[in-house]
Amino acid sequence: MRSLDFVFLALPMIAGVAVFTLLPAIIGVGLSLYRWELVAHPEWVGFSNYRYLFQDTLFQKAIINTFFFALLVPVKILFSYCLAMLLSGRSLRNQSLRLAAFLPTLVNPIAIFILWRWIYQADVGLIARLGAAFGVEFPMWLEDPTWAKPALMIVMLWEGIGGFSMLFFLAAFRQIPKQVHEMSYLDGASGLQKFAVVYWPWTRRVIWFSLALGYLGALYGGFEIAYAMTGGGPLHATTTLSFYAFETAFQMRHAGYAAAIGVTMMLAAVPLIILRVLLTKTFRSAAS
Amino acid sequence: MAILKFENVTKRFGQVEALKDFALDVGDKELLVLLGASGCGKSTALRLAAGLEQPDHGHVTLRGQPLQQLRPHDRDCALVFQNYSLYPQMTAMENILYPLRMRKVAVEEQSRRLNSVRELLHLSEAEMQRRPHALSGGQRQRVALGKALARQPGVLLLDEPFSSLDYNLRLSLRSELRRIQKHLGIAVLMVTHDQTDAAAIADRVAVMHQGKVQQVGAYKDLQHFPQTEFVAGFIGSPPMSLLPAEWDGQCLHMPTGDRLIPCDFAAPHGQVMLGLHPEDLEFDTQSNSSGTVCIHGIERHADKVLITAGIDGYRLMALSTEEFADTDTATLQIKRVAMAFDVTGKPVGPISTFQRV
Amino acid sequence: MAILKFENVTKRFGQVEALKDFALDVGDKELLVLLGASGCGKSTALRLAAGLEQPDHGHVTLRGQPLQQLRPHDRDCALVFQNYSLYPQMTAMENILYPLRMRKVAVEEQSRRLNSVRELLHLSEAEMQRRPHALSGGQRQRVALGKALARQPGVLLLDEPFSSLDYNLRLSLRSELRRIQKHLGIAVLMVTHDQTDAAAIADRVAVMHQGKVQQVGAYKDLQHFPQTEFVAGFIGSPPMSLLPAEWDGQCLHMPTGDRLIPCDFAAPHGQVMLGLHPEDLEFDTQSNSSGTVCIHGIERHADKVLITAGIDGYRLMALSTEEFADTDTATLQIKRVAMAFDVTGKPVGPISTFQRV
Amino acid sequence: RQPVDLVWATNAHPTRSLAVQNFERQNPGVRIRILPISTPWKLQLQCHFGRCPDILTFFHPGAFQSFAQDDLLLPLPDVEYWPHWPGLKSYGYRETDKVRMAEPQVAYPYVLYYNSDLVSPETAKKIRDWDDLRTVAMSVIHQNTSARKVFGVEIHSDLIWFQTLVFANGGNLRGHPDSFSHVKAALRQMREWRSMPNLVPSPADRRNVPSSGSSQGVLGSLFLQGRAAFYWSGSWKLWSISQQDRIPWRVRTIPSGTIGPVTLLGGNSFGVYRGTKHPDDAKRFVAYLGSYEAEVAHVASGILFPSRMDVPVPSIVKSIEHTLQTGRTADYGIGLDAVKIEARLKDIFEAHRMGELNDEQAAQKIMTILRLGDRQ
Amino acid sequence: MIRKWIGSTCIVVMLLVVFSAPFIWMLISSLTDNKDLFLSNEMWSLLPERWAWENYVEVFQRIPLLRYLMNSFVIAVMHSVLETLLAAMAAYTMIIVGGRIGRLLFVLLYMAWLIPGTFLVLPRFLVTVFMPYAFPASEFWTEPRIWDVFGQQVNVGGIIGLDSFFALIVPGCFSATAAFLLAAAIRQLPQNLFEMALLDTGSQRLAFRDACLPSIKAPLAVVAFLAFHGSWQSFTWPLLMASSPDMLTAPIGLMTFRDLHQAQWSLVMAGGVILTLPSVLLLFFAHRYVIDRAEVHDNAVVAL
Ligand SMILES: Nc1ncnc2c1ncn2[C@@H]1O[C@H](COP(=O)(O)OP(=O)(O)OP(=O)(O)O)[C@@H](O)[C@H]1O
Ligand SMILES: Nc1ncnc2c1ncn2[C@@H]1O[C@H](COP(=O)(O)OP(=O)(O)OP(=O)(O)O)[C@@H](O)[C@H]1O
Ligand SMILES: [Mg+2]
Ligand SMILES: [Mg+2]
Repeated sequence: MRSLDFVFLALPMIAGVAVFTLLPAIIGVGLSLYRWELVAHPEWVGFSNYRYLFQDTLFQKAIINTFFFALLVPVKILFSYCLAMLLSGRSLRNQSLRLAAFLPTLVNPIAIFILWRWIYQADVGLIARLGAAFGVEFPMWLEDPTWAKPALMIVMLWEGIGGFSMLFFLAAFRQIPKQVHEMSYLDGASGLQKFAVVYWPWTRRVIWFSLALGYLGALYGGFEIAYAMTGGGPLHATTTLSFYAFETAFQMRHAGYAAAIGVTMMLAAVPLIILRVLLTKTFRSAAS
Repeated sequence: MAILKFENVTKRFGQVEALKDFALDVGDKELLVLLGASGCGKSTALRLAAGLEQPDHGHVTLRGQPLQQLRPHDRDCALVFQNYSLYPQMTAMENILYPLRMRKVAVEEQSRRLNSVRELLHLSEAEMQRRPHALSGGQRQRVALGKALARQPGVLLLDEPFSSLDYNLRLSLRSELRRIQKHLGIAVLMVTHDQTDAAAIADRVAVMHQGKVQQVGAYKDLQHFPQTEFVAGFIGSPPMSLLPAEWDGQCLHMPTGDRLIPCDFAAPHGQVMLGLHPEDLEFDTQSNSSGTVCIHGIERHADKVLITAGIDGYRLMALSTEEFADTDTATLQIKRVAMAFDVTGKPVGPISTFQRV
Repeated sequence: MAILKFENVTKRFGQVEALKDFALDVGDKELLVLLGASGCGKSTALRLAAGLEQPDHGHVTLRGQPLQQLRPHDRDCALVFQNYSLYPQMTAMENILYPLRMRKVAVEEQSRRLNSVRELLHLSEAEMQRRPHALSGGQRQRVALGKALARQPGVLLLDEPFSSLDYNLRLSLRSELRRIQKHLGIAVLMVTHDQTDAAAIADRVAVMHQGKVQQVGAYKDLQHFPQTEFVAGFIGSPPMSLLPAEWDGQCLHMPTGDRLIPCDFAAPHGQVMLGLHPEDLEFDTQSNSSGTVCIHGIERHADKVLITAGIDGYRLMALSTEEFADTDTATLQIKRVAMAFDVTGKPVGPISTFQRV
Repeated sequence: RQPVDLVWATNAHPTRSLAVQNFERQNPGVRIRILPISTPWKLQLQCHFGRCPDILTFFHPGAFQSFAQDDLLLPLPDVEYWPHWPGLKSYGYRETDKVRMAEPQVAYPYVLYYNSDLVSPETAKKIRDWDDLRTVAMSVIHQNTSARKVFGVEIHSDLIWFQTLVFANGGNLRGHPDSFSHVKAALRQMREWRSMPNLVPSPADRRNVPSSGSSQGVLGSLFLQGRAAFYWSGSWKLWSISQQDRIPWRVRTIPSGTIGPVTLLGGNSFGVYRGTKHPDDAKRFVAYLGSYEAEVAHVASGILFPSRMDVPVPSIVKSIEHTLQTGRTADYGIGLDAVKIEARLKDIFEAHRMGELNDEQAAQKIMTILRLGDRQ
Repeated sequence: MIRKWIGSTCIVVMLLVVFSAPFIWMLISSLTDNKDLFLSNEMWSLLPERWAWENYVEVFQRIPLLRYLMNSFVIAVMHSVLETLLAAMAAYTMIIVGGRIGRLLFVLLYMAWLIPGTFLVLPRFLVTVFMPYAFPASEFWTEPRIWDVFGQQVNVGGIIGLDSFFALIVPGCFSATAAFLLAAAIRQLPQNLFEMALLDTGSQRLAFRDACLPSIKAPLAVVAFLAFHGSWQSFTWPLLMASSPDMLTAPIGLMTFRDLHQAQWSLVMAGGVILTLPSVLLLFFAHRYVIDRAEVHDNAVVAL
């Protein structure tokens, strides 16, 4: 690669990632060894931030909550997959439905989460009213620590299934040669058999890819929805790791401790690195 | 007896009329080849026969029964695509057995058929355990054929089964196909755009053009007695050359300036198109008389020389067995007119003997 | 004088040795065709010549200069791929002009070359304004050729330029290529796996097998005097059949049970491989004497019959001009042995006359 | 003179632009642009890195104190005179050294609204202490015959409630020897009230938004629907409640019991950023905002309680004017960040409300936080 | 046949309702008088008594929303263009150029991909804030500038550092996900195309411009749309980076309506609708590219 090409093609990205991602990451790791209230000067505390993580019940709660939300990822992917299958045709109806399914992704999140809060309202909310009409008594969704998580999960599902993962699956479906569909049709496969024979082999990788993306999303996400819908409550039942880190950094102004939380979050991404190594291996061996 | 029958089928895709009044019979135990240029609707016809598409008009009948009334499952025909006829994630054996399993064929019967297919197609046990990507192109196509045959179909539909194979493989696979077809006594409808394939194994050849069957018959008949201009210009390698002439009842005025007086030729006055076999053309570089054409190319093949010439935008191709010196112009000698067509493209008979003026 | 020269080039991709001690000269104003089965390294050789890959050992020289010292840009050779030789977003004209613009050729010179290329390739003004997707396959390949020629390269490298075209187009394009090559007097190195192409236009043909050049020469020489077993079994359509025989100094013991006593034949004792031209084989269905082979297939072409037979796993192909009745076994008659090879695959000469015992 | 450009960080209340217009008219060379505040922590962070609006608005004594503590504000010695209600001092003076650093503009005492359909004014007037209030509220609930649930007292926030109860029992949040027992008593009282059905609506009973600081627009909706007898909230609601005609309403002071003044005083104040390029103009603007003239204008445009004692209050709130005299702000002590403490307290109240913590445990935790603040 | 039709129609209607109902409710809320918003307890009568169109006027009057929208738009467009271009160049380097640099880029991007965003916010803020001090004459870089645009004095902030368009746009432009998506798209293209371009032009730079970019229009559109939408909706970063009133973006401006003493939900909703419109419009016009022709190959997994 000649130097001019390098300067033009690769350098901007390398420099940008180094300055705006890797350098901050290193600073963040350094910060986790200090106590810093965003004002005055940081104070060196060594590993005591990390030590405190072990006694911090809130942090443990946040880990458990994050884990719960991560359980949603496969469900979300399953739903997106089915939706993409349902809407993969090129008819006008499907096209407009696809647009509709994309709406939740487009709408301003703060406004939409507040609306969802109203939908969940215990006495007067849409769901409660619907329940009353059919004689079902629903819990007080967002005020009940046991129900707040599922309530948020439903919103996440609603928001997530029509969005970009559906897009990925649609694109993947489009890559399946028509002949494969026809072949399975002529062979007499139907329903699940068709899935096993046609869809699975051709979308396997996209599913893995979406799972990896979804896992990262669940690990690092859940901030906006908690911020706008529950404020992390009730009783911190919806405080995810990222929300907790954010609150700690900016509301409580413990930047060092928040950085320590961030570093621990990064450790959770290690499985993805291993997964990548494994995937590359299996795909290589499958290809040769 | 026709086992598969297209009755004036029309099939449209949006603006494109892929098939127009398409009519064809595939007889019992017959190997019929559908030949035509790219995009003429060959695959569409095959897909209709397989039930993958529904005709807009007309019917496709299988053993006299309209195809639409049968579930794809119950249809007695198997289709082999050019590519992707195998599931990449299954071994060759699993691929072959898959349609049987879907049809809930008994397990002993499955293995019986598997074995017979394996022997028929000369596939080894080891090869049967491999995935398609670990098989060579020829083996892959044999497995695909096996998958279709294991179903014991009455009609085998093949869409350009050999087009991605190289010459030697192609040669052996097509003779194998012919042997199996004879052996099992099934009907085969095969699509190809390669004439050698068609010539080599077809009982009958159907030539298609723009969604219509132009002519059906043995390859030799198509070559020697083409019924339409299209067939004349299409069949043969190289095919006939087409040259217009003005017919005034007595004399054929050629674009070369020559005039031919045919011995017996009956056609309405006006323009006629002459179909000239490559063997019936001769280019003379010595004589400097009339009938001069430009020589575009000379290709020296193993035992013959192919000379391409042009006049008035028409292309003439001649085969000669003698050496031909490089030259730019030459005189055209016509030895025989294999077939002549009137303005509507209908044949008005060959002109075997004539006088040159 | 060799304009492009491969000097014992070796090229490895991981485990695969794509080229092994590959040596080849392309002479000035010569059209050399590189022929070989799929995966034998043809494209790799071409890519080396274009400078897209670097050899692991050996050199490629262009007019005596090692290629590595030149930037790909400045090299005097143009490459045309099988597909995707045009930028989809540019019109035909823009495509042709693009390399010139990149080389900062003066504008008048650009339009001059454009016009000359346009005339050379019979492209109309209207066609020049279209994008590639609006052109037919033949037009597209012509534009791609034009793009390469507009650069006025010393060597034109073509990678299977005709393989996606149908028969008629192929025919006319290849004769056009030959004409242009003659006209411009440039050297052409063309890769193909199709023998007809090679036979039709090549000055010389180089046959490759597993990364090595097997033999270089005129097509006819390759056909009649193959220097290796591979060439014998590869060249010709159909190629020679190869049959082993036991040579005891006096007698050739054939697998059919026959014994042949050649008139003059000098080879060390042991197994020899006989190369038999299809025309030199004859199958006799009447006589029930020794030398029986199984008939696998009979293909009736326009003017000849191709008979495929097998014995001991060897395939025999014979061409006969007479009708041949369907049968299962027949007696093999050898009229001539075109070439015999010893155990190492080296030719030990033809056996034109012999006695049969 | 060069035209001067000042940035004023404040909320989007219509009176803000009114004040700007008046000031700009009087001071032709000065232009003031409003920067809407959305998140206070962001301002503080940016101030530390050298970018800050020239004039800041504080809606909370804690926010003011923390800016003052970090030395981000200019002292305002030239406006030494304190014409404002005494309870607003923690909005204007830095705790540590009593330096004047901000100018208050309004005073918002907490008041008790009641629905005069459900509670007659006579009954309402008779309420003296918390037990009276409870009795009246319970009787309203029992008298309700309509299908809709009716609630007793809608309360602005647990924190307000808690603080008022502590004050009402004669307690103090810090420095008092009996603080622990006061806190515990307040918590017990809150629990008892909650255990009575419908006496206090839970957050779930109204259309709500998350509790982090922005619930104002939604609170009071039960009262406005006529489904709550009492509504205990800030007096800044007076204007908007007076604008509606759905329910008949009255207002009175919060029952004080025997101890005396317990009303909490809210408000806002303005300070000048230390790094401003035009300190004199900024100070002038702040002085204008706290001036008699400006407050009169404010009162006229619907801000009902001025911070200056010399500005007359409108007649509709005349009856509760005296609360301004005795109202006080909640302060947690020197060096403790009020914002953080309130966030922690809210957590504890929530846990207490849900029964996660009993009175003892909750009181213990509250005391720890009040003592140590937010130290790990 | 009819049963099937009814069944599919039911599913379609259900999906439509589920996906668009909150949005429609948002529309309705934005047209309700703020005073009435919390009063109607009868949820069945969702429609307001009076359509308060003036909410939309008020949103623009109460805050300089137009300026905020302009800022948001400029930032989102620039961000989208930059991110897409950078990602395309990086993808091209990774897939076509390869070599040591390609591998280095891949490793860097993969690492960047795994770092959580919340963790990065504060350090990235610090880096951006202190950036001007890495250069001589920091005053020059941070001093706010005023441009004259069609006779209007427009504050465009500093060149870099806090409160500059640079800080609002650039730090978030280096997206690993976008680079991987485009890498997957490029991997699908025939290698011949790039080799031809390399032979024609002699430089990877030009090959990228003339062979790569025109061939991946659809994936570029997808990535550009994702980037636009992400930047258009982003909240935390612009909140931190914008400090003067002229530099705020629309989502931050809207938060004004929910501050301490008065939350004007109908105005928040109206603003939400206004904020949603550009994305919806963009998608409506681009959906052929973005949804229908999205070509994200399964190779993306190998790229990741
Ligand atoms: N699903 C379809 N939608 C629209 N047009 C189609 C479709 N299938 C085929 N066609 C059109 O119908 C015509 C006939 O197509 P068909 O595939 O049958 O041709 P073919 O003879 O098989 O050609 P080839 O030799 O290239 O395979 C073509 O013009 C093609 O463009
Ligand atoms: N970039 C590469 N990486 C790894 N292996 C390669 C690469 N390019 C070619 N090969 C291998 O080198 C061998 C020769 O390849 P090449 O493309 O030259 O064959 P070819 O003769 O052109 O075949 P075909 O007729 O199929 O085009 C093949 O086995 C191929 O798999
Ligand atoms: Mg086809
Ligand atoms: Mg090749």
